[in-house]
Amino acid sequence: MLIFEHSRPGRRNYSQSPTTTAKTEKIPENLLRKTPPLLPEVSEMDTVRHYTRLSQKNFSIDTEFYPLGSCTMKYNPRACNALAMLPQFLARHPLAPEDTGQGFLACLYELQETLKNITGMAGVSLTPMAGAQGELIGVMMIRAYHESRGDLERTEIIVPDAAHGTNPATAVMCGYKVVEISTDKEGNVDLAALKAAVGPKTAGLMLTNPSTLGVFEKNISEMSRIVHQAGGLLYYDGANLNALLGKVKPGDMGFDVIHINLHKTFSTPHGGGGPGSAPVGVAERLLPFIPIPIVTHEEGVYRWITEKEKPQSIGRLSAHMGNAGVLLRAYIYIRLLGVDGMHRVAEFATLNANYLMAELRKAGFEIAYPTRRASHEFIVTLKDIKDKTGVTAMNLAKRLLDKGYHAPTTYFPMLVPECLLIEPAETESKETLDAFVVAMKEILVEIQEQPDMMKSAPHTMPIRKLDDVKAARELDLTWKP
Amino acid sequence: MLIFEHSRPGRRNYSQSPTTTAKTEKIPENLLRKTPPLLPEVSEMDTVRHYTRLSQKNFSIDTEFYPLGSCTMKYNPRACNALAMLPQFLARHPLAPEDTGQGFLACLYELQETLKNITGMAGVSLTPMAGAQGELIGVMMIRAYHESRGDLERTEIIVPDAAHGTNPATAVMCGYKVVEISTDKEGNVDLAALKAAVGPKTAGLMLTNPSTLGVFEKNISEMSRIVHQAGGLLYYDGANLNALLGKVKPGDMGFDVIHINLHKTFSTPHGGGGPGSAPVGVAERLLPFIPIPIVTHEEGVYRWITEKEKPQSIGRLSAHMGNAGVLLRAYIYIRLLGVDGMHRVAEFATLNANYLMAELRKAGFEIAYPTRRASHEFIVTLKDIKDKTGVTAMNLAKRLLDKGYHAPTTYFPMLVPECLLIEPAETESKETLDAFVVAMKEILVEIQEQPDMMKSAPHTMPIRKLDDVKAARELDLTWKP
Amino acid sequence: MPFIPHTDEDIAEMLTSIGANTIEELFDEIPEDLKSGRLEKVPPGLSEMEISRLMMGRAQKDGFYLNFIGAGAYEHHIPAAVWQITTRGEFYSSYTPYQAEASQGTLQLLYEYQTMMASLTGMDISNASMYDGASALAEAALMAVRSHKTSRRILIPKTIHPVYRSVVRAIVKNQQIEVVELPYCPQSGQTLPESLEAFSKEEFAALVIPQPNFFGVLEQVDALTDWAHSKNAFAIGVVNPVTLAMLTPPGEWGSKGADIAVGEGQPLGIPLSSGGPYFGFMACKNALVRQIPGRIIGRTNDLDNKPGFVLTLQAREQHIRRSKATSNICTNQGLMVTAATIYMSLLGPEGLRRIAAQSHANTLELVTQMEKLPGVKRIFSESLFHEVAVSLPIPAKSVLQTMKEKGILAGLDLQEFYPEIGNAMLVCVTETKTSDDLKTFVAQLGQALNQ
Amino acid sequence: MPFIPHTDEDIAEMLTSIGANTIEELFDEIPEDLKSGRLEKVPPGLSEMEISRLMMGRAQKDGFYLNFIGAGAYEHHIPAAVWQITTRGEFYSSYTPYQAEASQGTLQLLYEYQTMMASLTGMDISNASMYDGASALAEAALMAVRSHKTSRRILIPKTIHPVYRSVVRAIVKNQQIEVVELPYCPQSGQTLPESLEAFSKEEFAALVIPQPNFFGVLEQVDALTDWAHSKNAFAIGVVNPVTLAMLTPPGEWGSKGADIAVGEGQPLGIPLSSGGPYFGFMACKNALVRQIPGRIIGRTNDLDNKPGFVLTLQAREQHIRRSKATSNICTNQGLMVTAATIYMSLLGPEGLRRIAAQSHANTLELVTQMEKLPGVKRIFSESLFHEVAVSLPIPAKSVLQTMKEKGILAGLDLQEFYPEIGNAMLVCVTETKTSDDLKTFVAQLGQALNQ
Repeated sequence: MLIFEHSRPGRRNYSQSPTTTAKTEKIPENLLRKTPPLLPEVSEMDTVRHYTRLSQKNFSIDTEFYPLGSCTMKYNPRACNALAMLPQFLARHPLAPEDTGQGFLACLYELQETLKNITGMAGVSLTPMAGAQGELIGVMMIRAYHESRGDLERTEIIVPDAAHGTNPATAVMCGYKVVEISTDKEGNVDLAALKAAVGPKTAGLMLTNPSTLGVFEKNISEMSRIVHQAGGLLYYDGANLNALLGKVKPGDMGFDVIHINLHKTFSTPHGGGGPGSAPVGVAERLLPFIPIPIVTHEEGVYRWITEKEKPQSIGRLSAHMGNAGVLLRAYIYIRLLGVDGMHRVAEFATLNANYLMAELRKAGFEIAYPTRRASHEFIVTLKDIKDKTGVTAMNLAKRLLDKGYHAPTTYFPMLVPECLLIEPAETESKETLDAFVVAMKEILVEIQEQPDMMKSAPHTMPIRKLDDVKAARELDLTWKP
Repeated sequence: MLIFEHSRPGRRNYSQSPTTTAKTEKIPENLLRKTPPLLPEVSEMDTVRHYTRLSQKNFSIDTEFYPLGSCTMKYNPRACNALAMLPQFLARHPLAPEDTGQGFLACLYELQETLKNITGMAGVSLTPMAGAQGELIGVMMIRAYHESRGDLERTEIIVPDAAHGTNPATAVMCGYKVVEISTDKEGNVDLAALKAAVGPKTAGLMLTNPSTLGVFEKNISEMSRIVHQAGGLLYYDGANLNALLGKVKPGDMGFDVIHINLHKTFSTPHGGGGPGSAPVGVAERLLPFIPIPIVTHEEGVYRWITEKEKPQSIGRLSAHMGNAGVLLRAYIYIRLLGVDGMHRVAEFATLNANYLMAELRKAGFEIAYPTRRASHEFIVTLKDIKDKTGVTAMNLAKRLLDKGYHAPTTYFPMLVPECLLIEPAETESKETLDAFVVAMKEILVEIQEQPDMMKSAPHTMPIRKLDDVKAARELDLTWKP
Repeated sequence: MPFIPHTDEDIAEMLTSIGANTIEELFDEIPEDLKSGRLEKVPPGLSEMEISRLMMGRAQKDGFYLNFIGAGAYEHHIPAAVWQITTRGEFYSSYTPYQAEASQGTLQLLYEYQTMMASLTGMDISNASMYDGASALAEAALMAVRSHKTSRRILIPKTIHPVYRSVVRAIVKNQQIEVVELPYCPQSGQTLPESLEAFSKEEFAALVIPQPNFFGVLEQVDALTDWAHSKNAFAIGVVNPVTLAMLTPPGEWGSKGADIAVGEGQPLGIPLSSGGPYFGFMACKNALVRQIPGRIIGRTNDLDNKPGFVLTLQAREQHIRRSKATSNICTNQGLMVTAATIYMSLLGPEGLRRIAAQSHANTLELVTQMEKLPGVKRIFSESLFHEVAVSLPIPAKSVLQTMKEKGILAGLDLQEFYPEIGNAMLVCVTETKTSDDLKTFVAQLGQALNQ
Repeated sequence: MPFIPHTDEDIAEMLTSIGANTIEELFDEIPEDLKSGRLEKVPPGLSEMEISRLMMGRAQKDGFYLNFIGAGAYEHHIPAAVWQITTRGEFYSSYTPYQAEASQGTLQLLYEYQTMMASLTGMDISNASMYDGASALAEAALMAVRSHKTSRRILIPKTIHPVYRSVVRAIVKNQQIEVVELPYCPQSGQTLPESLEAFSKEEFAALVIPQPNFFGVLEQVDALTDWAHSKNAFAIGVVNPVTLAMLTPPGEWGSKGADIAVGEGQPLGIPLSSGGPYFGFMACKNALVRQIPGRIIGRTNDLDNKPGFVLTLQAREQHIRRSKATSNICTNQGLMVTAATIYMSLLGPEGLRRIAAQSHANTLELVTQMEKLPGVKRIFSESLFHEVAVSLPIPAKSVLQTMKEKGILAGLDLQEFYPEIGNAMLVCVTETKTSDDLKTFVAQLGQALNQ
């Protein structure tokens, strides 16, 4: 039932309606709304009941295990939420003077410094509001760099075929042509293809490491050399930083610019699809181009760096300070982890992934890159199963929902057929992983014994399999009375 | 799965463990615990996940309609919770000086004054921590009153047979003998029985009005005269005050002492069974005996009244100030309602009850007191249905759970066979009542067509019907490893 | 009409169905002379925005202090998860779990709570909570008398929280139960087993034993428990649950263990909140299970033999037994117990032990530093836990007043409850205080003494 | 090891299963020379208690002010229910709803949100949100250019939020899109339709129209929209959603209505929070549905023909279309939209109208009172909504500084963005201010001017 279906004309929440005083300016008639908007007219209780019930129809980290590759679904500490929502933080206006926000600015400054240290970059800007915006800003800086040198012929960005879809989309948004290069059998970027692709048109290479195939790009130093020698810059997509946290700094791998998905590695909430936050880090030569606002610190006083101090900056990408409250949550998380905790994140994310990979292999699943270590994630392919039984990766994913597990990422990266990209994250216990393996084994049996049941999964969710084609063909995007 | 079953030896939450410094006094060996207590050793995430999932197995006002007679399950405004949990209120120590709690004490003082006005009593004490403690305190004051006059022969408390079980239990806890009197066919106390029961041994009469039968005790003034003439006092059980709020003051009906269930009439949360809170109000002659602490107000300063100022007080019934945070919630609720809202509570609670009674009667249900107005609640009896089909009130109650409604109160009051005591409360909308009637009609059909299914209800809950007898016979009250 | 969803149309349709013309008509059974008319002193309604502003103003007025008062209510860090989960609507707004199938969340949680509390106290079973520590002790006294058959007398030491003693007195009084007080040793701060000699000829239903006692001092619980049992009296332990992570639980006191353990549950994740809501706990030996008041949850099976949870032993309770119930108690403190259970799960045995150990260490550190000030002395010689009574060269009242103005609530003036001790205050330090806090305390105390 | 649940036994068993001796061995594919060793600048870990103390201290340092700054972010009362529900774990910690069957809660809520926003803006459809208002405007510009085919030029008035103009410029720049600025009338504070005459020979993909504009002034939206359409350009409305409860929605501007509406969603229940997270909204006519960026939820049926909700039109998105996507946008601001949807449900059309009306009335009241002070004048003649630019006899900077010391943030200094206006500040009053607040403001302003 939609909230609108609880609505009755004339019903309202009195305690949420201020009394209005008479004073109004004569606003011209044509500027005044004729009919009220279609907002629900429901009681406060009905609102609370409706959305509480809706919430219960979601899977979430707080209720289920989410082995969702490339998404790093780890525990979101409740303290991060509570402390980022302290009333003074919530009440502060973004344009309030700096001296009314020294506590807030101190957190941001320390976050900048910590991220610099973790990534090995020379500067960090916290402004990007999501991974995709971090990428956009990163590539904008690459472009600004080349332009500042009068190097105007560089029109191409190289992207491996296994990359996240945002990488090529971003390059295009920055006016670049995308050159895709292939991956070898071991899951590494094909060095020969890279060598063939680089040249005077190369603005840069965008790369995730560990790659979306769940393996560490062994030739990264060589790749860095190739791209830099061609005059290009290296962009690090920080989507998989969790696998390397405290182990390898992107700066040390030769990257010139990086974005960091705080909602992955630093455990800010996914919130059903946002808000994200993706600070960018840059090497020395990109420092002049970094976007503002940035916090600086002089004699015990924190303040924003202004446009005037950064005349070559690519500018502002949000109306204020990006997703400030998300930054606070990441800051708190980092302070809770501390240096020791930070080093352990990658270790235990990697331990969990390799253990789960080993156990699933023993259970009879086919691992896509069996000769490689899993980083914090790995790929299972159901190609054989599909060929033999017709059961697809998607069918398996849906069946897992029935068993109380969120599905792994399916059909990504696209170059592995019928794939499941599985990332357990470090906050899950061995028992949870073991229980997941049991469920996967049950499914192997079900595939053999009840393939039809498998193909029509899920069976115990609030809703059965939905018709995506109808959704796209007969668009129903808003409710009509 | 129990939380203990997620536990592993040696696991702990580092962020919840303070570092310990070396300093310890030499505590004698025999005073030190030898084996650690059986608390779960689980991660923070597992705790969050376990209790979040558990919560989803509950019905609640925030998720379901609760037509639970005598319990007044109305909406618990979220603002009451948020504002009672402001950090300064939570942090304040109960023994902190009064001048560090003027804001808190102001709320309590105003709550006392408002409750006096609403109930028509001369004094109010906020200390009782639940309805049953309010009753205990009320009867203790009755006893203290008689004793103060040297009137020591009064050893009996009169209680109608329809009363809440707490009434007789309380009287006994105060050392009284209980005299039960009967109810007439119309649901009123049998006046003849009352007259026969009163006498020089009568300490008092405990009464709920409207009674637990859901009807207004028409002869209340006459009853008051009878009891008072016999030298007894009148005790008002405020469980059903919601039906009269802003309409009739218990003080005007002649009651000498009253308790008010804040978790009913003033919408403080039920919390799965507490904390309650039940201020007591007293008429002039009981003022000297009222329990402390009480807040008083002099020249803009609030302070506690001390033992010395109330030498005849029955004393203290809790270590501090009763359920202070519950009192704050009630205070906020009262301020949100305001005088107009207050008057409307009883009106709409009564409208909802009479409407639902009318609709269920039309649907074919038998009303226990068909000639009477419903107060805020009414009784349906399934005696006929049970005689014909074997389906009981309990079966119907369980079947309602399947349909997404909490069951009404069943088998209370005990004098109506196979009864359902139904109280919709004022915060439910007509559509919700209508949908409930539809469900009740469906059940009438199911009783005829599928009596066996009815008898084994519920069918869609997390668990099927539980074996109460086994629970009581083979006691399993704690988990053993 | 706040919180009332009825539209004018709804009202008209509903009245038609009922067959009434006005809502007022529905009150026609109430005699006119009883109707009260308009409430003259209830203020007009506020919007949520207005009441928010009002309450935030009052909260800010009350402010924050660095608190060193304990005396029965203890400031501990409460993990953020505790109340974020506890205030979920499904816990916050659910009713007493009478309908077991629709209440498995609350019921299972309470079963887990009972398990934790029974283990923490070393007892066989626990109920699902009482109102607070003081009333739990009163109920324990009643329970002992009910079970004892021959004596209606209870021995209570003066080292118990003075208000607990008042509450017990108030509650048991009307049942002709006599409360006898035991003196304490002014040197050790303990109830000396020797002091019991005076009562060796008399019969008692129970001896109450606090651990730690009101002064923060550890009692000789083994000797006291054994004395009670030698006299055929029940031993009732009154304990702080956080300290039980380190201290011997009542169930292991003496040769047979105490029979009943009660106490204030507040230290387990409940905010100080000017005194409530808190919760009392009560645990006991198996032999007493049918005498324990309050709700009890049991595990059983459903029709499919799947385990599930129900309220059990309801035959003891008022709604079944009426005047023959073990108590008139009807509610427990469900929501508080929800918080406490989550708190204990988050802490675990080692976390709770560290809370206790660090509170203990901080208290020792503070008293060591305080004693360097002239005229400040620890009063009692016996081991203390996380509270300490210190004597002062001037009245505590003025010291406390001066320190309050510096933002420090330094402790409780012992004058009111124990005038015989002289100038003294009771100071509590929990794990929430840093070494800087302790330094600030000592510095301010030094200044306050010099004024 | 905060948040890592592994026991030593677990680790040993897991390594055995993997066939490795140490965890470090799992990193053996990483060249040794890349390994970074210990992070030298990350501070040691804090317990939750310690970080709580630290953050509460910082929050208290920042304090509370009586705020009259608007300029794109507006202080409104947020009902307590909004964030208590929004921060429920099932909303807070859930992922993007790609698995529709396990995400019906979020998906249905977003469908409801789309319905509310489409109606509020008078448009046919809405996406499921953008990052913020500024970036939403930039995306609208890109969308207009994509749809227009022949022009890559966008007309933006100077009465738009100055930072929005910067953000648009930064984002569209690399796609060879030209941004042309329109002047405003210094008397009325509006973008005059007459000023468009200068551009009558040129081609534009879109004209951007703010309502109310940055000065709080109402623009002549009908004439501007019709001009755009007469030039075959798209009309993009930039609106404040709260004001739409009273003002004509973009979909009804001029004879055909604007084509795209965007804006900052923050006023709908999102706290100010020093600037974020907020959310942008974007709604448009049906004709543009396949050009809109971001997530869109559609209603469809399941195998049993029961209605359900899914992410739809994913063929526009980067994870399917990669370099051919309508945008690189991947996340929306899901949690913020959750809050906004609950906010709009709690307020309803009448509640939201009253918020708007009372904000408007309060602003008029304040400006009336302010104008009684010598040298204080409302700058622009045209109707305003809930913000007002006032000229001051002395630099705004010093006035703001003085009032800040009294706990009042009186407004925004217009000097930086509009130096041509002289000594002036932009003041916003919402429904949160009482008449006492307004009196305090005027009294303090009077004093500040006399210093």
